[in-house]
Amino acid sequence: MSERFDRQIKYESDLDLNFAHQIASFPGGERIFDCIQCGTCSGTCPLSVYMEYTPRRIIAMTRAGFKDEVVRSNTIWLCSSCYSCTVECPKEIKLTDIMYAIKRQAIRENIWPKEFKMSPMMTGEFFKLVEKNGRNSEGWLMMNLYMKSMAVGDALKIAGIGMKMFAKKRMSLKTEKIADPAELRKILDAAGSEMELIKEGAKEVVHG
Amino acid sequence: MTATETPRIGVYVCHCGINIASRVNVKEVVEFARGLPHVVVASEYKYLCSDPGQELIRADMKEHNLNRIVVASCSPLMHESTFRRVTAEGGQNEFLFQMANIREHVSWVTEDEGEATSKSKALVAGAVRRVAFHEPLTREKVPVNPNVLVVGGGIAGIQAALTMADAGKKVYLVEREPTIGGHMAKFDKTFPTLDCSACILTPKMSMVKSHPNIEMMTLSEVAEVHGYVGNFKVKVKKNPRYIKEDLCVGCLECIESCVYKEAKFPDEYNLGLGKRKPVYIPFPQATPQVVLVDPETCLYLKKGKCKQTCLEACDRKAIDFEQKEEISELDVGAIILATGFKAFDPTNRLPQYGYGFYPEVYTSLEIERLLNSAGPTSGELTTKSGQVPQTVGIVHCVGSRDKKTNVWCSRVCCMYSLKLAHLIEERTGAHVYNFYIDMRTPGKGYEEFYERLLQEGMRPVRGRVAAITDWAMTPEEEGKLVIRVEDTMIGVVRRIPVDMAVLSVGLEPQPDAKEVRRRFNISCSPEGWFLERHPKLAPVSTFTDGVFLAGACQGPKDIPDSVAQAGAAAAEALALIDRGYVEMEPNTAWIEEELCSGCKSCSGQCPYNAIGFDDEKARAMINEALCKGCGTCVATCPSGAARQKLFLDKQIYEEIRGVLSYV
Amino acid sequence: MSKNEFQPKIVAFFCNWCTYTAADLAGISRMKYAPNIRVVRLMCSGRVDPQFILAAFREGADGVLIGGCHPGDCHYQEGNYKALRRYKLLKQVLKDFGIDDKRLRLEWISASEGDKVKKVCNEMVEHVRQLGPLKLEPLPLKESLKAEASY
Amino acid sequence: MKYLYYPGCSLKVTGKPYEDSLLAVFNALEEEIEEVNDWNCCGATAYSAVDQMKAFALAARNLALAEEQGGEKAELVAPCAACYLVLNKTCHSIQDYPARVGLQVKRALKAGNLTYKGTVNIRHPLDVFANDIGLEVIEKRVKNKLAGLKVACYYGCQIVRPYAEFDDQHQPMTMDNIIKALGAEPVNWSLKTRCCGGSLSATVSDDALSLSRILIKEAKRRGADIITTACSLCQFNLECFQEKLKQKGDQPGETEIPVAYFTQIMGKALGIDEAKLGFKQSFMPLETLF
Ligand SMILES: Cc1cc2nc3c(=O)[nH]c(=O)nc-3n(C[C@H](O)[C@H](O)[C@H](O)COP(=O)(O)OP(=O)(O)OC[C@H]3O[C@@H](n4cnc5c(N)ncnc54)[C@H](O)[C@@H]3O)c2cc1C
Ligand SMILES: Cc1cc2nc3c(=O)[nH]c(=O)nc-3n(C[C@H](O)[C@H](O)[C@H](O)COP(=O)(O)OP(=O)(O)OC[C@H]3O[C@@H](n4cnc5c(N)ncnc54)[C@H](O)[C@@H]3O)c2cc1C
Ligand code: SF4
Ligand code: SF4
Ligand code: SF4
Ligand code: SF4
Ligand code: SF4
Ligand code: SF4
Ligand code: SF4
Ligand code: SF4
Repeated sequence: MSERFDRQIKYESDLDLNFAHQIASFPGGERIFDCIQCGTCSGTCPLSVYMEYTPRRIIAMTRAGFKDEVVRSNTIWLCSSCYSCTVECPKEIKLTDIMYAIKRQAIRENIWPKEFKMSPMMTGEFFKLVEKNGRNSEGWLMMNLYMKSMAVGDALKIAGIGMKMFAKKRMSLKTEKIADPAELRKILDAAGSEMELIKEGAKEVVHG
Repeated sequence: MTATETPRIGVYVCHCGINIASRVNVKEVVEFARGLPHVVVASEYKYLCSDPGQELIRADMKEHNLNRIVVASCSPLMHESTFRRVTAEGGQNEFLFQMANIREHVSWVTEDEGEATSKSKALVAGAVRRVAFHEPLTREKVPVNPNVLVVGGGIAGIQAALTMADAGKKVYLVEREPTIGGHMAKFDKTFPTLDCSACILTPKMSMVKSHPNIEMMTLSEVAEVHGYVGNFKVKVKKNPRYIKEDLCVGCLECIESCVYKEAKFPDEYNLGLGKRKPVYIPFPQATPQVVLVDPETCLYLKKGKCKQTCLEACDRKAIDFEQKEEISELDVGAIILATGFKAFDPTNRLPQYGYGFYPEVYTSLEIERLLNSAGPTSGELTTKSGQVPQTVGIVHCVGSRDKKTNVWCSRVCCMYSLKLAHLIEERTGAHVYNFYIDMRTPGKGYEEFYERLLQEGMRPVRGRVAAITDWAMTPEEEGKLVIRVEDTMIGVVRRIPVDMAVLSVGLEPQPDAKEVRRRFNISCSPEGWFLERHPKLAPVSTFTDGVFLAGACQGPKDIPDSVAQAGAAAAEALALIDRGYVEMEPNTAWIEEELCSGCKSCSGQCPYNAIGFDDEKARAMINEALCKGCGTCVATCPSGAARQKLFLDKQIYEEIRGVLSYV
Repeated sequence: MSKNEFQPKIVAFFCNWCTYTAADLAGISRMKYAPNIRVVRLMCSGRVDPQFILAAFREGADGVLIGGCHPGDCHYQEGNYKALRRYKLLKQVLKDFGIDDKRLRLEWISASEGDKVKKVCNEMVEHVRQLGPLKLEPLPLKESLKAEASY
Repeated sequence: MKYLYYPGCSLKVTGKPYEDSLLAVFNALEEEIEEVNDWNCCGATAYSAVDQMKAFALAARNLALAEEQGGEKAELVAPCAACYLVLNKTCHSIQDYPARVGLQVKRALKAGNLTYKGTVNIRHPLDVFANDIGLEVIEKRVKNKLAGLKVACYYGCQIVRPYAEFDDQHQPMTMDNIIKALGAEPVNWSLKTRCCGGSLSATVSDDALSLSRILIKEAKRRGADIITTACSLCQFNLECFQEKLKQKGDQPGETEIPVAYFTQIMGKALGIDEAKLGFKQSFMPLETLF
């Protein structure tokens, strides 16, 4: 049997029933339990056409504890943070923030669909660059990214645009920097880890 | 008994099943009560308002010779009258009674048992101390005027008016539009039976018109309300129709011969979908079947210059351009409000649906008019470009179940959307989609109607429409409206091109609901739905005695429910009238002559001009027939001469001491 | 809330038509709020004699709350305006007596605002808790009332 | 009033013409504007995906700097949509989640010897032009009326939602009204705020491309001569990938249209020298349009 068919049914023991509460405890996640599964978010989402699970399903699955499926899905990486879902949701659920929260979970767990390796990579590069210099240098970011992730041919095709950008003086390899990046790092360190905050958050009364 | 007799107080603490007992330690409260001054008996019971509970009190009164009763249970607004009656049945004056509210104000709002018990004790102490100072009072009986006022001539108002008129009461029906009928008159068919709306309604409308006991006042609004239960004085303002209603026979000759050869003004009754002339009739079965002239568009009324061909055409000489606004005064004993609802207007409020932007997006109400054989297209449904639509999308929950518009479910739109789907399919052969979040069909025959639609091939898509747009992705979509929605049953987003989109708009309170409720001195929810006294105990009463509610003004409701509620409101009004009198709460004020210094501080305070001044004696005096018992003058009097029954200063001081005497 | 925190006693004068009904609604809706409020029902906020408030303070209240219908909504047309006027005067008087005028609060709460009852009561209790127990010099009292109050 | 200016990383490079034209227009309208000293990257969308707290702290440093420089009630102009959104979101979150965000941000800033009282007002240049300076003033200053030019105003997703209050989220009109004031004709279309895929163009470029295609085709279908944007990422995305769309098989002309910043168009109408407006830096010639 099991060679030909995978088990589709879910037992409660397969699921992480605490996952939704964890998501709900992040700023922005608090209304996740209000969802009426109307699908407005999916309908309005410009990227839902490509998504493995529509935003509505992400909410339903998160609520039901399908954590593995959710953090592994391509949905969170396709989300472009356009906030359409957030403004259209009739229950005022901040879906974009929930997508972020799940994305962070995926990055923490180091999982993502392989065709999306670019996204966490770009995010990581960006993060490093800003941590180092306080500013992003778009030229460098692009270069790093394409060198690391793309087949040479692809890189060249994109580079076509890149070269043109350089020619038009709209791309440069000059490093942008703030005066004292170390000071900024102090701020970032002091901001602390968000996992600690989840505990505090449970106490906070959310307005509106 | 007299006030000087030593108080012998009985205290009764109610469990209310577990409503009180689960949070308040009732035994402890009873124990505590036993120790309070003048308390002779204190006991507890599971349900004090039940028959055995009442009997317990009555029996104790006899056995222990009690002359004061305190019940600690629910809100006095719930059962004060019950226990006053019990006190009277036990042989004492009904006002030698006081209630402590340990349910609504304690057990239901307090987390901690200890705190709830303490608070209960404090409230009981307050009541016990207060009741010791109660005095026997008598109620005044005031005769009730047997006439009734019904405001709003929709199906609810019509039903209430007919019921009361059939019972022989004189009914004034005030409707602000030129015709009665309300929303129902606009529909072609009604769910779930698909009866013809006109076939049910128009006979009722003409019955109203011809009923000897009903005085129908259209184009009229209530301007002022004075008085109180049994004796309201109401001012009604009637706007000029420019037609003598009693002369006009509805031959429509005047319309025919108006100087405007073509109907060119948007017709309000048809939501602008049709055109009318300055002189017109809203629809052929309008009641009264009388034309009206619109002062905004009639040349004569607006500019003072017109050949007035209408005048010549009328051989009944019914047209009267001299008509002015008229005020009439009515005396009535009871009032029924049936002012209905307003359909949600999606203009600018849900721009993603493109209403007012794309011509082929309609509201459901507009479609009702287009499907109506008496409507602007005689029941023919075509797009604005004159085509018969081949696909139609009906969008549910427009302006409902949405925190950004209205949070409530409007309750009727799922069903009327199914009705419209059926009618559209029947008239045009179009494929009809219904886009819904949940299909709400709870009612007799409603689920069966849904099943029928499914069998007829209606295309259901479970998903709230995200947007209606006009940009095409495929050749099939060119020139059409595209509905973008997640088919949540499948979990994919679909784009569905349609020729016509119908927005199933929800129900909202009337925009002037807040002014109206103020005029009638009743309450409403923050949104504007009129507030019933209690959803189960008194669903058609309000907090103002003698004012009742019927129909959708109280909350979204379909026609069967509106009619049922109208019947209930009529029954309540009839019960009031047929009793013939109301017993007034004896909480009026009076002046203790010897104490009055004649300072007149009180006289300006009374909103009802109940306070006069006896110049000879240089003393104030209160006309108790006019006093409504607010107590404002009492609070003002520096000499303690003004006093209020049931709310004597000493009673209140004792209550204050009592509630503060414990923790 | 911890047990050994100061538990203020607050007397609330609620009008029958709006605020008392709203408090009932809070109950029907099972909203939980601080237990320190003791409601005295009057027909109208206009009935609140300033002497009641002084008496409440004298008898041990740490705070007094008055609840009436919103302006324009008074069941008796304008009793709430009268209440407002007296309230403003009284605030001044309280200051003269050395009582922090935050111990007295007036709120308009309509029959449908159960949630506002909860909010106002909680806030009031919190404010008064911060002020601490009221310590009073003996208050002046109307002669005529002394007799009645000496029961 | 003196405005503070937060350029963000992209206005210094990819969006250079946006910066140049924006400052030139402020200048022409005689409004003072001054760059925030030592500003840092706002964090864009990527930062929130790694650590929400650090994202807020990063953005808040700019708010603190602005408050320091501009005093209380500083008006901070953020032209890039992502910056505008992130800064706005940070302000809102500090207020809406006083414990989890407000307190944490305070603590973090303290480590960098900064404080933030919460008084900075984040403004988009569209809002400033239309609502502070006013359409009448702009109209009066127009030197070259742009009669006959049909413009598709594209706002992108992040300017009008979810925090901005100056315009409607579905059918915004601010840019349209400015364009009208310049004498040009804004076309009526319904995709003004539909996502162009900007933040995805580097990572999942194929999908992002199809989003831009939808926008460009629809703008052309409505008869637009030019698309105008108010965000450097949108501009880049809509303009620079047109070539790639052709490689993917789009017919010549099918998805070709000039894409300019609204400030470039304003600058042109106000009579500013094209050299100061970065016209030369466009992929598709702008000069011929006017
Ligand atoms: C599109 C649509 C389709 C529907 N289809 C159905 C259906 O098929 N079956 C069904 O059961 N229900 C249907 N309903 C619901 C139905 O309309 C209501 O149940 C019904 O109309 C309620 O009746 P009413 O008398 O309470 O209110 P209304 O019909 O709104 O009547 C109120 C009347 O009061 C008048 N009025 C208002 N304010 C004042 C004032 N201040 N002074 C004087 N007069 C005033 C108004 O002019 C109006 O005539 C539908 C609703 C909609 C929107
Ligand atoms: C499990 C459950 C939970 C519910 N919860 C709620 C709720 O929370 N809120 C709510 O609003 N509604 C609730 N309801 C619905 C509620 O029960 C009904 O609305 C309500 O009981 C209807 O009242 P009734 O008087 O019409 O009928 P019933 O309560 O059925 O009363 C009919 C009475 O008539 C008597 N009788 C029957 N035939 C005869 C005869 N031939 N001769 C003499 N006497 C006869 C019966 O013995 C009975 O006493 C619930 C229903 C169920 C089943
Ligand atoms: S729009 Fe909101 S309520 Fe509807 S499915 Fe999405 S998250 Fe749930
Ligand atoms: S924010 Fe993400 S999930 Fe939401 S609509 Fe935009 S792309 Fe889709
Ligand atoms: S008297 Fe009131 S509290 Fe007691 S059982 Fe009846 S309803 Fe419940
Ligand atoms: S006003 Fe005269 S002409 Fe006109 S409908 Fe009435 S009776 Fe006929
Ligand atoms: S007065 Fe003239 S415009 Fe007015 S209804 Fe008569 S004919 Fe028509
Ligand atoms: S009745 Fe149906 S369509 Fe109307 S609001 Fe409720 S669920 Fe939506
Ligand atoms: S109690 Fe109120 S109504 Fe009665 S006389 Fe005094 S002020 Fe007038
Ligand atoms: S206020 Fe009191 S003392 Fe003065 S006139 Fe009125 S009743 Fe008499």
